Amino acid sequence: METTVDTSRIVQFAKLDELLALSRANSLWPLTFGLACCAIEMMAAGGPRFDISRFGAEVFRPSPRQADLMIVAGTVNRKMAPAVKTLYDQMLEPKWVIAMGNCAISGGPFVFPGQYAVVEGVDKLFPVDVFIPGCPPRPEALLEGIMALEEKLTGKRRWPVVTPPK
Amino acid sequence: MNPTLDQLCDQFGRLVATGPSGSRPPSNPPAPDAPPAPIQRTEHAAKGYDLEVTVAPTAVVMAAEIMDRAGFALDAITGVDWIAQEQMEVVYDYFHPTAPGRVAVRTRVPRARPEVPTIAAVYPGANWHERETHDFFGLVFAGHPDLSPFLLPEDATFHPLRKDYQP
Amino acid sequence: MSFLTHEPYRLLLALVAVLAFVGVNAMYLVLAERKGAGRFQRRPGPNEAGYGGWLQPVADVAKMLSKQLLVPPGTDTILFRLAPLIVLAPAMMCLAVVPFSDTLTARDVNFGLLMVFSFGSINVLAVMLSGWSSRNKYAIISAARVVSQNVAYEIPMLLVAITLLMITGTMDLNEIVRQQAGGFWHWNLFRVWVNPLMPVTFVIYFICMLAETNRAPFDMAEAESELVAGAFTEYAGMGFGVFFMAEYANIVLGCSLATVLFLGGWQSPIGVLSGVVWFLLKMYALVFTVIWVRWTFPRTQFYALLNLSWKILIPISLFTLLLSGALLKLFHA
Amino acid sequence: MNAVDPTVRPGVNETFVLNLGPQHPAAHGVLRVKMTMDGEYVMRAEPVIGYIHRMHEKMGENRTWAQFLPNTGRIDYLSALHYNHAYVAAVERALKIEVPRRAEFLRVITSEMNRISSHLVWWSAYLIDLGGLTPLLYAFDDREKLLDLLEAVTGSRLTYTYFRFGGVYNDVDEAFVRGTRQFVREFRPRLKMYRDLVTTNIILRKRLEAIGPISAELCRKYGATGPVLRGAGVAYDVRRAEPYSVYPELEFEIPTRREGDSMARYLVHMAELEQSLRIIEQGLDKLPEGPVMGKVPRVLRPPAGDYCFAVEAARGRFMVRLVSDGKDVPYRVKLRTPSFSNLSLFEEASRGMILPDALALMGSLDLVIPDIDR
Repeated sequence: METTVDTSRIVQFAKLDELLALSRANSLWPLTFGLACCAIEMMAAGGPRFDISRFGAEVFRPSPRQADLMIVAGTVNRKMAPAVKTLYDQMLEPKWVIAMGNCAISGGPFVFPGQYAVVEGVDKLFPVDVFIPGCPPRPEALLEGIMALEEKLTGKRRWPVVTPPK
Repeated sequence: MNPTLDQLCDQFGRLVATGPSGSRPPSNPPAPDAPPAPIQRTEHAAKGYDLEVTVAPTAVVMAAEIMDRAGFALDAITGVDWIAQEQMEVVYDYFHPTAPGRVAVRTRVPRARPEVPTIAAVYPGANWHERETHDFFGLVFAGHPDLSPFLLPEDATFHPLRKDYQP
Repeated sequence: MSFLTHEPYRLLLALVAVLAFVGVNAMYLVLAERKGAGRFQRRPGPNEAGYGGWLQPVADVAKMLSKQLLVPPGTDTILFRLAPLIVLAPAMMCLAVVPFSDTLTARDVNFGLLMVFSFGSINVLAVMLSGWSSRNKYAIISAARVVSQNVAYEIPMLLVAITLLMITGTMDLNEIVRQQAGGFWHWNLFRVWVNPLMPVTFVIYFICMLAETNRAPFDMAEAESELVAGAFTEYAGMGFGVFFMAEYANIVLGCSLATVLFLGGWQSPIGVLSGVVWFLLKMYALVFTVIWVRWTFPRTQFYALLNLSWKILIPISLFTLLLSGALLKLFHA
Repeated sequence: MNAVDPTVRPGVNETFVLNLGPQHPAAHGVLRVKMTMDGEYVMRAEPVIGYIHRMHEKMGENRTWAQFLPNTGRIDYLSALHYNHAYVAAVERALKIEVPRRAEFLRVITSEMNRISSHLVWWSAYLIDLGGLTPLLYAFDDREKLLDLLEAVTGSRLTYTYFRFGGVYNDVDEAFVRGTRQFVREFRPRLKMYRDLVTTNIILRKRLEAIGPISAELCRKYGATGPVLRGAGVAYDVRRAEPYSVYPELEFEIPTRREGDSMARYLVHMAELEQSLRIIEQGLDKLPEGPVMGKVPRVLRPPAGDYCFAVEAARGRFMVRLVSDGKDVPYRVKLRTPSFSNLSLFEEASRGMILPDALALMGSLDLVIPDIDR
């Protein structure tokens, strides 16, 4: 017989949880992990014009143990997939994944009937929190993705969404 | 026009005429085209190379040695799958680092038994190109040190650039 | 405040104060480093968490504390857990004897210099243990590097310390500071009439300190582009955070010691307002230099690093030691 | 320097295998190097590639001639325009399409801008490999200005598909010309600053000089080109060896160094930045008026045969070999990429070095991994 007990309903640390969520949202350390073209835009997001460090996310950690956020920036192919999966498993909870670019979302332009190499979306390997479309996405899009992830964590939006004038 | 190329023409002429142990260029030329001349001077502006040589599969090592002596560098090795003619073509591209002149050496093997000797002993850089060609076409380079999958996953057994490849 | 006269309370207070200092200091030095790096690199640096980013360290620490705890399979569990403790403890022990002002010293002992150097050398053991216990090839290479690097740089550093010991004639850090009273020309750095090579010894000390604390350009232990995260590759969450904290505690300790030994400690350079303000000013100026160096220079190559110590720094420091001995014997005996 | 002959060291049997990558900060993506190490000494470094194999050559056989064009911008994404150029020009060669002169000049100008941005990324990533973190930010600052200009005309920041059969997709306006001139003006002092701050730095020089010497003969045997070959003293540049586009009309030098070490490759890269600026300036001066698209047949069916076209990409010689059977889909697209050949000599060149030196050598080869794996 199975009894499922949702512990989060019994023990609640509402304020502490909020505080932790806020802390985590402000301290997303990404894994130094570039795969292809999108990695260059990821580097550009760390550059002076876009400066990902404003959100406390410039601490690119090369070791998966110390990273909180995996930005899958590029194509994952079948040879690479076990390595990416291992990296994801080596990251410690709580961890998040951003699929950056069309390749990471769905295989992007490299999907065609009869293709033999590309994994059609990293969500086939592990859960993904935020998808950022683009080929490659602009650095602003990556920043927006990080803010979307923060919103997912805290429930609050950091900056209001700007709608472009018509 | 180019003394190096003229000398090369001579040397290849001898190679094609005698060949290693009397072998001749492919006796089964691709139909319905007329058999191409084994040594052709081509226009660089039209083709992208200056000299095109067709040799027997057994002669590619000697061709590579000729190129090596002439100071050429290996550009690329590639395969083409002529499924209609039941043949596999291997193209060796050479360029010269200090003198003008681009040379393409071709050979054709039957598709049923695609085997070419390796030129890795002459050009160590050919090692990788041949491994890649083996990956894509299943061409066997006899005497190659390691033909395990290179660009494909380690356990891959398929050859995706063959025209009859079905995933 | 009568309870302060009781020794146990004083000890407890000292412990809490040092702990708090180390913790808060490390947190905000990290922020200062990140903001400073931003300044060096034409970008703002962390500025979204709290006003100007001052809550950034709080967020980082809270996140690290709430990370999953994991001892990777195959590691030497005891050593793996012990290493972060061993790395932090000596730095705190040493800070206990550093005179921040003439009255502000956790423990005023008359063998302070000896204590700092003896405990300071335990640091390398901890990094080595962490690398060894991690069961990770990068970590082991890093551990081996750290040992050879620290052994190499301990020697010129101690030679410099002995030179100072000969000149000052005491191991009491407070006494060393008192000797440097009365304007900056009395600082050991400028006591060229005792030994004309005093500025050189300071430079040697500073280089050795950079190497001992594994800071760029000598960050062989954590050479990111070579060894992933070096000895700390397998550490996560606060285990890694403690190493970070210890690194900054060691920087502060090294800069404090440089201030005490060379820059007159809490003595005012111009004769007014001596005390903790001046000490902190001098120390943080040195800390800033350490950060500055990191974001300016590329990493040295490992063998060049060892050559620098064995072939250049040790002979020079030996020479200064002999020179000051001779000069003391000749002119100040 | 620190290279030793592994065979003469006694008692060498305690080796271990270090798998550098596929995820490693120095791997620039997903290169994996299987290193057999004795302590810090690299006994054998065997690159294992294919972790980002993206089937470009297979896709070439599945799409029409025009549909393959976007792929060329994603092989070596740092010098996408050169790859555009090679493919487009190969097809033009096959179909004998005339390209207007204005388009040719625009191709050259934007290609050289692309070369600068590529070299800047290489430079900053290489400095990161060597532990210098700040140059990246300076280089990206400059690069953003360049990308603004390129984006305005090509519509993309990184993976361009700007060149079309018979010309270019978009004409430039006065603002582009003005902006590019201004960039050239501003970038020269920056180059001098990089030289003063970084190139002359004693630590950097100690790390690069005499590290990883590669001889011209080794390059020839492995087919290495680009800054690797020029750093070994051979003035080989496809722009001069097999002249294409309007390069014969432009004046520029081929920077070479005799030493063949990592520093030589570094200096060649830096000198090429200056040459690219020169080419851009001349191109802007000579930019003729006129259309930017020539007459192109509606349906592309190149006559049967094979056609090669080589260009000097940022990393060296890039050649496209197209095999057509007269249909509207290529029969075979062979991409000869420079990084592939450049990396293939790593195993031989790195033998007996210590790990940091081997990584300094690997970085100096200027690798883009998708360019190797295709």
